[in-house]
Amino acid sequence: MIRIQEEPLDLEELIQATRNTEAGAIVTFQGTVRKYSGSMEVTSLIYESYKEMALNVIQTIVDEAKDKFGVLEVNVLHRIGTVNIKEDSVAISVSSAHRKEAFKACEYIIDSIKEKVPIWKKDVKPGGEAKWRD
Amino acid sequence: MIRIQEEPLDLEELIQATRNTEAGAIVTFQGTVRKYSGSMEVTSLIYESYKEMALNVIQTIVDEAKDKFGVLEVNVLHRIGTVNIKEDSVAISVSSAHRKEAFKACEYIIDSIKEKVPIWKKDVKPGGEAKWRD
Amino acid sequence: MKITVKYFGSVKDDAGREMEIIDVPEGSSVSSIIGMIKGERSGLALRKNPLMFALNQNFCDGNKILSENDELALFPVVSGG
Amino acid sequence: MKITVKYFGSVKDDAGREMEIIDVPEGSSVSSIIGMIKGERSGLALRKNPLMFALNQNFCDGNKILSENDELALFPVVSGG
Repeated sequence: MIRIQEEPLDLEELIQATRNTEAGAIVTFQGTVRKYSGSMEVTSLIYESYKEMALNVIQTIVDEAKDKFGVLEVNVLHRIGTVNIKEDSVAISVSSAHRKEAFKACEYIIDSIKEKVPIWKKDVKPGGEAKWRD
Repeated sequence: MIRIQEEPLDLEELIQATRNTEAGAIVTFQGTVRKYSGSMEVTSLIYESYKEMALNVIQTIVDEAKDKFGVLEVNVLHRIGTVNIKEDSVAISVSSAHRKEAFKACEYIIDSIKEKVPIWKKDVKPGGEAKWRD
Repeated sequence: MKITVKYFGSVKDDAGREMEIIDVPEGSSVSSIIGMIKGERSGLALRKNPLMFALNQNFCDGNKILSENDELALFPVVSGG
Repeated sequence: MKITVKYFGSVKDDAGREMEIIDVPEGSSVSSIIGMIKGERSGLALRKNPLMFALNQNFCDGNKILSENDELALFPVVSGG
């Protein structure tokens, strides 16, 4: 599954979908909102996406990762809209026969998402003011 | 939390405990039972532990990882007894400010657990015969 | 011919709109149309941060020639994850 | 003096028991006691796979001298995870 959604991410569902009878390892990455953006305090982030393109780019990244690392299942959820501190903005789960490949593929996917997927974020400061992080 | 238990591992609880307001990343590793042990088919694994020592060794590994990689939260669950195909035998969840450290620490911990923690497993074959994997 | 232009993130604020349908000469390149749009929208012309673009939901070269009904997107450097 | 010996995994099968309390001479080293146990349990003596050990829940050197009430554990190469 590859989804971009406003609802909170369901990790349980994500991981269940990643299980595979031939998998000995599942590696899951969650990007979570931290209370600092650099040295500035934030209360939440607001994410916006160019959704159709973002889904295509994530699919391409997933296909590359499967090809490159021979992993079994890959599932990706990305949240848009307001995401509060400690909540997940992105979650990626990868299964493979052996653990090395799952770690490598999962890290490759999040690195690529940060570099290529058309999604942007705004820092929301304690006063309520929101500023794009360009 | 560090736990060795017969009950199925609760990933939701594990990940909740790993969240931290200063974390931008959570990396979770699950070791899952696959239907092959080498080329031989298995229906489940049976795990046995030297529990008091295993808990101590895992604690030492977790302390080392926190020290080495500066990560925020680390939680480890290991299951003993019968673990069926697709179920988790071990789950490790690590949070950190930035993702590189969480990936490294999580991989370090599972590598170290496989090398040092006094836990052993038996392959259970389709006929029901069980054989220690030494 | 008509093309659709979509704006995202801070580029949307700079452009003062989310999307528009504009008329462009046949044979126009992506870069030339971005130049034309900047000429009309001072917010975009004054923008200091980088401007990225995509054509029909794919990253492309600025020399690419536009076709009728193309979807051109302008946006900031991505920051997903 | 008395010490407790615990056996795990296939070593438990080879020893035919999970644990026992045995009497050992003062000043005995871990290695000498493992040798003594092997002498009494042919299953352990015939074991082909490696035998690991720990004293009071820590890996230790075979030269370590045992004390009253120590817990010596014998087990196969670990395979957690």
